[in-house]
Amino acid sequence: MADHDEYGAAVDDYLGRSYAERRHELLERGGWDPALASEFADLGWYSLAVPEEQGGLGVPLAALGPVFLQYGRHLVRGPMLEHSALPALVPGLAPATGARPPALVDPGVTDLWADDLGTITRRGPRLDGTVEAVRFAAQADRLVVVAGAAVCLVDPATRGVSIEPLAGADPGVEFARVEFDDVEAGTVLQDEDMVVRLRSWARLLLACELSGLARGSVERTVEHVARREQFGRPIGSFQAVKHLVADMHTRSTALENLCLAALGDADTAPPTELDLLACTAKAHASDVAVRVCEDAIQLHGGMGFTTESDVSWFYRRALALRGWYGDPTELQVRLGATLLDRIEEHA
Amino acid sequence: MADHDEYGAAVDDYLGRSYAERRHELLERGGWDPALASEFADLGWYSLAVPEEQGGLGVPLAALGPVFLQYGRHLVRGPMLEHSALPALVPGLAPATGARPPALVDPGVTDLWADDLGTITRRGPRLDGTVEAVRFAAQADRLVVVAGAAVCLVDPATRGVSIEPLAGADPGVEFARVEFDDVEAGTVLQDEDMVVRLRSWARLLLACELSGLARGSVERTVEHVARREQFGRPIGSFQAVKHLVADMHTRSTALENLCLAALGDADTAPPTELDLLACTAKAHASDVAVRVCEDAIQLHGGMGFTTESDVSWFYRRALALRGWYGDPTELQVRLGATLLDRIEEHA
Amino acid sequence: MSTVPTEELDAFRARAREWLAAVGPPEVPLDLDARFAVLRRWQRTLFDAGWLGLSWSKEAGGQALTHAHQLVFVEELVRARAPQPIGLIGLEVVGPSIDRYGTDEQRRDLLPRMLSGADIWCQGFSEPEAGSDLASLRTRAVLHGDHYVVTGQKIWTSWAHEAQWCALLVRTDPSVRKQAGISYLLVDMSSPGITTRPIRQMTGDREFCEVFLDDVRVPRSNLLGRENEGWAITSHTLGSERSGATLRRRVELEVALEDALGQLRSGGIDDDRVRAAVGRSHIAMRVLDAQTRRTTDRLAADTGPTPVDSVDKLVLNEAEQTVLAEIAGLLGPLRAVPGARPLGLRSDRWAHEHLYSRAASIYGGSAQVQRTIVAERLLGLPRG
Amino acid sequence: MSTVPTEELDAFRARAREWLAAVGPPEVPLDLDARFAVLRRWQRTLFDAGWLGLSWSKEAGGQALTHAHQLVFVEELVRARAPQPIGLIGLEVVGPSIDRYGTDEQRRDLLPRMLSGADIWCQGFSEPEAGSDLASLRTRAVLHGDHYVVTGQKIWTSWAHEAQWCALLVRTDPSVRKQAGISYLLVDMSSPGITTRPIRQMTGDREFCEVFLDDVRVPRSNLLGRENEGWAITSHTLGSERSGATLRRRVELEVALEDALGQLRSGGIDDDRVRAAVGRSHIAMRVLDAQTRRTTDRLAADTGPTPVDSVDKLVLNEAEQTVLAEIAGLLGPLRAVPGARPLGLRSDRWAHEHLYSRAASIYGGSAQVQRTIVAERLLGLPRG
Repeated sequence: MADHDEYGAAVDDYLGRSYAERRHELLERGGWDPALASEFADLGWYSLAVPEEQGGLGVPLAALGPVFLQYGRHLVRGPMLEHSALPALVPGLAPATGARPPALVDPGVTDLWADDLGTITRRGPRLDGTVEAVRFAAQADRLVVVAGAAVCLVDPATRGVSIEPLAGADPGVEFARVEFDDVEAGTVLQDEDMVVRLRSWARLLLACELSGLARGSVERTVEHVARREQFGRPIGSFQAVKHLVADMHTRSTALENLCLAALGDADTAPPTELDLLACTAKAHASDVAVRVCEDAIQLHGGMGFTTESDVSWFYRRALALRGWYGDPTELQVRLGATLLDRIEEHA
Repeated sequence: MADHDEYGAAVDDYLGRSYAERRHELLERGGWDPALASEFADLGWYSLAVPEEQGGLGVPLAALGPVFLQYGRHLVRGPMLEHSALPALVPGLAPATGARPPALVDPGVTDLWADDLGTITRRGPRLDGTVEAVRFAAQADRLVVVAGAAVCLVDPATRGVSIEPLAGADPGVEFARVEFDDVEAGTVLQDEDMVVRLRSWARLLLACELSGLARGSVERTVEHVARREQFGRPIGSFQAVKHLVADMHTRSTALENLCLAALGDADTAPPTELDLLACTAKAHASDVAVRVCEDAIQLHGGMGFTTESDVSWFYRRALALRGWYGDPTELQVRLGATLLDRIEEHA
Repeated sequence: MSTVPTEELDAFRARAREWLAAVGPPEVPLDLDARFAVLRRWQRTLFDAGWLGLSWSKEAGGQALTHAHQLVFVEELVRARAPQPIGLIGLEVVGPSIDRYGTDEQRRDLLPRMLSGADIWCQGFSEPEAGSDLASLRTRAVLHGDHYVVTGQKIWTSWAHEAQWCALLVRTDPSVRKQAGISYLLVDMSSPGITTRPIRQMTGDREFCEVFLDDVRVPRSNLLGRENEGWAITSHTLGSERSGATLRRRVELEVALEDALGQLRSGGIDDDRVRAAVGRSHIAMRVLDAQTRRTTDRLAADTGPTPVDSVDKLVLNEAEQTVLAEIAGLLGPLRAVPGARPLGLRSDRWAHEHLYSRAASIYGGSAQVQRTIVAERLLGLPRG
Repeated sequence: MSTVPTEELDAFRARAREWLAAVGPPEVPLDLDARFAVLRRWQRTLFDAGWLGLSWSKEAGGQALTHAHQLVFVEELVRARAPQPIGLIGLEVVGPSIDRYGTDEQRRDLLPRMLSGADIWCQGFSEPEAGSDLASLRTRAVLHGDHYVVTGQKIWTSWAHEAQWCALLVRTDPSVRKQAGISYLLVDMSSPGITTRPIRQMTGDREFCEVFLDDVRVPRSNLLGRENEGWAITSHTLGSERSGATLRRRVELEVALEDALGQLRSGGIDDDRVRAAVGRSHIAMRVLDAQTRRTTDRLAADTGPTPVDSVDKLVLNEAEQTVLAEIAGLLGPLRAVPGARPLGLRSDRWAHEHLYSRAASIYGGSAQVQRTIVAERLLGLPRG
């Protein structure tokens, strides 16, 4: 991965210089901001992994990992996953020409809550069904729809498509309900592996984003406990505080290493392995990020509980992303099922 | 419960005076010792809850709770549960006349591991089947057999009964495998409520014993960290150690209160409520005792890991008892199922 | 508490339940100002019907019943899914201290208006630099003639922007050991020099404020107890706050879990994971219930603050955070969609309650502070 | 490590695997003395076939290959379910320090015999009163002519009762700061004045000993490095021990999890709880695997001891304790019955491995010590 760190570093540098002071104001306004999306597009962030023949930089998808780590660490909002990953993964889906992202209409975000999320059925080129929560569907200019083993491209203006914006609790994301009533799909790609790839890369990049949220929380906490004084000394000099911070750092570092290792293996992994790598990273990232953020709030005291602190925003984002593409428990069950069903491969 | 504390206090007093120095030597020799069983019988400990007409003291079963707490706290080994609770619960089962206990042959010790533990089937007065692990069956002079909704009394010398002693990993208990091949049951009590009561009181008293194991571990740890010096001062003056010990104490105290509250409610509870109380106490006791013992070993350092320390014995007993009559996870599922199936009772 | 016959309490409970069912609790609006107004009217309704100040003396405007009656009514209020009266800080925290340490005049002038909701009280204890270490507070009060002149800053003061009165801790003698120089003032919030700023919490709520005091004049007669002896009253106040809050919170959690169970039943889910989560929540609730039986005993015996309160607080934290994390864990990906009903659960409600539960280990003495108290004062471990 | 071509390592791995399959690893007896004898013969077998001291110099009796070869062989040994050679303390802990800090004579006399298993080494570092605070050790060595005379007590010394040599830390200057007065002696265990006492662990194992030293005479030529400069060698020794042990432990855990999966598959269980436990174990293993890739990089770069080692140690603890607690958690009530096969799992094996895992957060620097190192040296938090 070392050779891809340059992209993460460049993104870190830019965000440190020109996003930090707008961060709270932007987050207060919700997940969508066309000006911000255009700004990132102009910086070329969305086209990193887009194939060169489509005008992108053509770097491997794994290179997006360190970038998403920075998105988490800087609390970047907006359709980063949609803008960066979908055009890189779906042949025929051109990169965005304006600020508007593609959206991923996928009932496969979850197993346990499948009934709550809805289904899409396909007969030939016609689509029916509902997905109760789709990220950025109301802002999207193209819909990437997963229907069984097929991926379909749908113009949101097509007859029979209805998109209803919803109130959302992820400060970085806008949600909408998407309903298809006998909708004609523009392009139908019959490719089961692509479905696995879409979901796996969503998991991997969300894991990186969660890892960045954890890292950001640790950094704020280290600063805070070194500065904040109670009982006449910095609270970071109290051993119980030190040990909590040390555990936060250790967990966050181990998570980063897990994500980077998974990305390193993912580019060349066959679908089953890719799915295992991605489920593993996402499950662990969800657990660790939420836990680290909770410790960060605890060590910030009352101020950590207010929207004036970054750690409250890290936490709310981590909670919102935790269940997206698999909450930890359902992924654990899924991993266990895959591993137990396997024929033993080692002598 | 306050009025029953006298029995716990008396047992505590005796054990503190005349068991503490034999403890390790006795535990090294396994779970069964006829001399010790006779000693406790002579003290009247087994007959506390036995009805007066059978020569017992006739105190409520709940009074055994504080006593079992002391058994755990002092690492008492032997068939305390069998000797104390079975004659009090099963009509027609006279208290032991010698050291030999009755044994409870019950395939209902577990749900998830039911296939591993075996089954007993009954046709009329005839019993068939196997239970792979029965506490103190090889030492028992009577078998209390749970077969479906019936409780049967079987003389272990009856034709068709085979009892095979097993190596065991609970330092306080002996195990045996019990097999019935067309065995004639001496007495058959058709009483579903009695099956619930047997299992519930086993759970409640094991919960108290586990609570005592936790309490003992906390006490040893407080003594140890106040005395043991590293870096020029008692390790109990380090804040991280203090906080760990405070959590151990808090968890252990809350567990004791849970057990005492459950006992207080149990004597008069109808079967479904009794089952809920008992499953709740046992599930929590198993979790807390194991966790507190682990922290105790951690704070004892290398010495805690040797058989020369009490905390290693507390831990091994807690681990062995954890899964007996329901490990925490299976009890959690069972509790949830009962509660979700209930018709809402509150307006 | 054991002195009140069970039958009397049962009859009292039945009356309360009947009254609450008949009056119909108000809907609580989301908007903060509207909420304040509704809850203040609700306090008046409760007061007029004689349900407030149950354990307070008649002179204070109360009913001269017992703590046991008070607890029963709190339980019934929560069970009826009725909101608390808006003046809770006065009713549960400040009032008992004024009743105990106040002059006859203070009791007579302040307590009846506190009960009726005519006066809403807030509590100015914490400061930006004095949180866990409350005794290091720096807000200064200097006596000029018959007035104290107060300057400083407070934080985490609920409803300060709406309150008429504030129970304010100030430093009157900076020359002595920090607990020794603290006094307890009763401050009219309309006094010149007071400004407030609400702080938004991550739950979206804004009832906490910062309070800035700039040469605020407080009559000497508004000193509660004696000068420089405010710390003992503070301990009493915090003790009342903790036991009262623990007992109320227990019932609130019990009701929350019942509501969640009802919603899950309506969702008709058949999954061991859901069952296990419900099982763990139930266990946590029973642990809290068993622990608060002890708290109730201590309240009845009026033992006053003890380090055992810290054990209670830690048990409450853990129960609260366990129950609400387990329920919120069942929202899955739809936690991010407030209008959704995953597995039958109301996403907005449980996400909010779960966030709120994270504050349990911070406010009223952080978990870290409680652990140190347990280790040093209860277990006798050497001070570091 | 990046300097060794992948093809070369792959070929080496294939050779190792082939040899191990052909030679057939020995069964390890439960009896301690019998076990020692078998494992010592096994060391000789490995040595004769050229598999030991892979990264050591030819003069030291080694093969002059790289750390990478060494790691590959360790992996294959574990994967073949073969035991480690008995002299692991010498091979992984003491040997590298003698190779680096020893005189030519020490290297030539001691290392080849250490490799072949002719000499078994033990490590006398910890003392009853010097555990986490190792530098407070009190075993005294006083120079009389050309001998040190050593008196004191050591603990947690593996195989001391069977060893020929001991790497012993002693205090040679009690007048200076505690790290500064420590020396590193190489002690013949047959010297008069040494007695040992095995300590039984809760796992039932007895390989740890107490060692009592009573006026033991050690030739001055057996000083490793310079007098009073033993602490730097200690750090090097502990560093080698940690990275080596971490990497081997990773493979052992990977193999353990594979074995557990195989047993569960044979048990044919169909339950989400079992699946979730397997999923959590797998995640913990992958976390450890990712972390040890970093450790391997540092070993290859020979960065020496760093506070990052403490992060590795904490990650290893957690992974080890998670994996083995999850597997042992599937034994249920039959954990107490060693002969049982609940859900297909061997009860005795997993109960033993689970108990052993509890020591992971104690030995080699307790989790508490590691956290303090991370907080102070890595994150720069102020010393208390």
